[in-house]
Amino acid sequence: MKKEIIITGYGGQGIMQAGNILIKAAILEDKVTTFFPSYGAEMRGGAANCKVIISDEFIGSPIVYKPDYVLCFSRLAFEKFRKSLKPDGLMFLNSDLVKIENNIDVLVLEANTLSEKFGSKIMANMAMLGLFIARVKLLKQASMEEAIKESFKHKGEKIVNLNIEVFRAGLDCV
Amino acid sequence: MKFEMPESLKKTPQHYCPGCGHGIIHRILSEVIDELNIREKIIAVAPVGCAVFGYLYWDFDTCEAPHGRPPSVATAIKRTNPNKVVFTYQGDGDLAAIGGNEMLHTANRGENITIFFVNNVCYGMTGGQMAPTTMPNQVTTTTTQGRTEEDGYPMKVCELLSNIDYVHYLERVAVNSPANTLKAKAAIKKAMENQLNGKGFSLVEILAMCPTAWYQTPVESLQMIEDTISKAFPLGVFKDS
Amino acid sequence: MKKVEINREYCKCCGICIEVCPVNVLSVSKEFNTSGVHPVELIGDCIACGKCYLMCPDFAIEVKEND
Amino acid sequence: MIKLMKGNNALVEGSISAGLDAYFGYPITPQNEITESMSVRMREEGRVFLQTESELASVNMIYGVAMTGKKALTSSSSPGISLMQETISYMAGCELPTVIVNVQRGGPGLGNISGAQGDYFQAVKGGGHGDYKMIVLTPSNVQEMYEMPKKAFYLAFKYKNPVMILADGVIGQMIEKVDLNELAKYPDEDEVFNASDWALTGCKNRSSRFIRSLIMEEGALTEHNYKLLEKFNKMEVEVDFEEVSTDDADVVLVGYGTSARIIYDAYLNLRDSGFNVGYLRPKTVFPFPSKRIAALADAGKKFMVVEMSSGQMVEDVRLAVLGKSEVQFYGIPGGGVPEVETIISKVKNMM
Repeated sequence: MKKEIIITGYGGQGIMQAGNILIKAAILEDKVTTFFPSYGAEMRGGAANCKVIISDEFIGSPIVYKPDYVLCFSRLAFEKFRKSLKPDGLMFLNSDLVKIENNIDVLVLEANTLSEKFGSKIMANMAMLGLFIARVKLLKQASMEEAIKESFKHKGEKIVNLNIEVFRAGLDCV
Repeated sequence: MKFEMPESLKKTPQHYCPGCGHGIIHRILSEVIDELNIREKIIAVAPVGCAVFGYLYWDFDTCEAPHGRPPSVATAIKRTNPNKVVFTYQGDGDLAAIGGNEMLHTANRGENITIFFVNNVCYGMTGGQMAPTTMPNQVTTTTTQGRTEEDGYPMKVCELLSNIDYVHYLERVAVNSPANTLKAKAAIKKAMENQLNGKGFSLVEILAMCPTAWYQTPVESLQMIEDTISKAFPLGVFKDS
Repeated sequence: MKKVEINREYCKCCGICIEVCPVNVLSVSKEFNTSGVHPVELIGDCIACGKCYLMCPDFAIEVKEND
Repeated sequence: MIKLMKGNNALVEGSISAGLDAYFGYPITPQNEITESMSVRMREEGRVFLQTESELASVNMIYGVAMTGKKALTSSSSPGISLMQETISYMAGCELPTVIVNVQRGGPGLGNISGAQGDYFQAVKGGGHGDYKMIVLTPSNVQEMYEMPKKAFYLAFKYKNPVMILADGVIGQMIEKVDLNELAKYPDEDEVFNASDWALTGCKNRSSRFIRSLIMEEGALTEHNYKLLEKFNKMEVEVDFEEVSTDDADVVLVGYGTSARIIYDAYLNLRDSGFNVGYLRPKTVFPFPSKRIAALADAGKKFMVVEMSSGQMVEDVRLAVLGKSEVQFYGIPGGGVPEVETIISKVKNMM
């Protein structure tokens, strides 16, 4: 098993955070994993993406050209990555931010709306991770939640729990 | 007063031109090191320029730095060896031209090192080209009609650095007369003591003769400092905080 | 009594010591040293003021007790 | 301790474990995590950290520390490394042990900030002036970013010569698993790291020393160069490379650093499809595994060299092969990354 994932959108949407949570969860399950970020002069607002590979064996190149899955948070990224998706690949779309024609085969989630229900729109990334894991079952819910906990523990228990709640809400959307 | 060669100086003839100021400065610097009994703690940084061969004359640990970089080399030596006494010995090309940035930032960090800046208003080793400190109208091999406004104005390092808060001590001296040489030695001693007392960045600018590149006799060059150069570069203490 | 000692081999005959000597007892010798320089020599009664030592750029002059 | 870590951060931990005394650096992407992390970690450890005014200052600071026999490192990326070349040459001339890390980015000029391998010639052939060589280590994963600083310092002190860790933006920026356990001790490392017979430490109870690279006495510089040459030749024994399935291979894929990871994917894919391909990854590019490559060429194997450049290391492969076998090249310069599928189709064409 080797799955290649691209998470993409704008800086500030938690793109890198979402990728980091995936690799942390992967390590908890003793998988081999790599994370490669786009990096640039822009810290916020510019296009950003990260490439995550989760595998049972040694990973060669950490760079992903033909992803199995794309988690997409912007129109620009949607146009760019829909073409590179593997034939049997899946795209997950934050439909609060990207409106698409009905006939395209993608999984959509109004992730910002969902996040706002919990009091903040900056947890759309957690909602999308929930949807992704529920659909693909690449990693276990428990290890994802452990990874979320690890990632937010410096911000306190309240924030950890809130993120886990949004993640679970995303899970329930499949 | 003792008028005998200091222990920190090797007993050897030296390569400088007749009447060159370096020999005098080498000697008074060595006398200070003997008087402060710090010879075994010295790590000196020589520049690129006539004084690159400092190690031939100084009997203490010495290294060479690339052109302009002695302040960086000295910063690193002092930071990793705070118990050593670290000084750089630099000319005007080295310190004020190619090494201007290192000079500014080393001063701005208030590094606890000492810089001896030998200003002879020209590039001596390469044959007498214009330096940042070259006098207006001075003839050099690259200002054959004399230095003009287009070539810039003499750079006053002490005045420039005196605006930096973290600088502890700045003095300009000369070695063109017995009295001035004694003042120069006192300034060198004070700058070294500052380092020993952890006071931070000290720089002594020493106006020195370069008869060869000034197209003068050694005796005329003493007078040139008196009449012209020390007018453009006034002697005195610029900072002592 | 202290007086000037000149290292003839180190001397480059720049003339600075002659210039600064207050009692004019230093002069250029007629002989050559091995570098072909006419070294400075003492020609009168030195008062051991040390000015020549202070200004000699060539480590060639010391003022020492005469033995 | 197993951790997920960026290559740049792993290099910091590896340097600290290796006993780094002082770090000096100037910000440049894609290696900023090194300078940032050093600012925290070196201070925590009570060691020297300084953000400098330029790469010139940084490299001259490690030069200064090395004078006193201590371990100093600077890191930068391509344009910054270009600025350092003069002093690297000085360090080779003065025989000073230092470590320089280049997290390569796209060039020439200001280029871009993507990972690239365009600085191979500069590192291996001597980017500075004069006849000198530098041992060049090429990490290909985050674990090696952790382990190579110690090796770099060991070799630097063993040969009294600058050593470069030639990484790139991909290795520097990627995160993967790293084992941060204590680094293995070299049997003779206490002896190697002991600089008491040459370093400037103040002339107490010994005669004074000087360290210089200006050698003006008649014939002395030639003699010094011959001595250095002899040393550079001795470095040959430090050659290090990784080799997989070359015995029955018709074509051997050759790449270092990030390119090595890309060719590994191509190697696996081609083997799965029944093609006899091998994999060879230099872990040192100076010294270069020329003898091994020559032996493989003698055995009739062809080579496909892959780089993130217009073709630099391939020249060393061709020198080793000396026309005895076919050497093909595929590379993407300017911060581009070679594609596995292209490598596969090019190798198939060689079969």
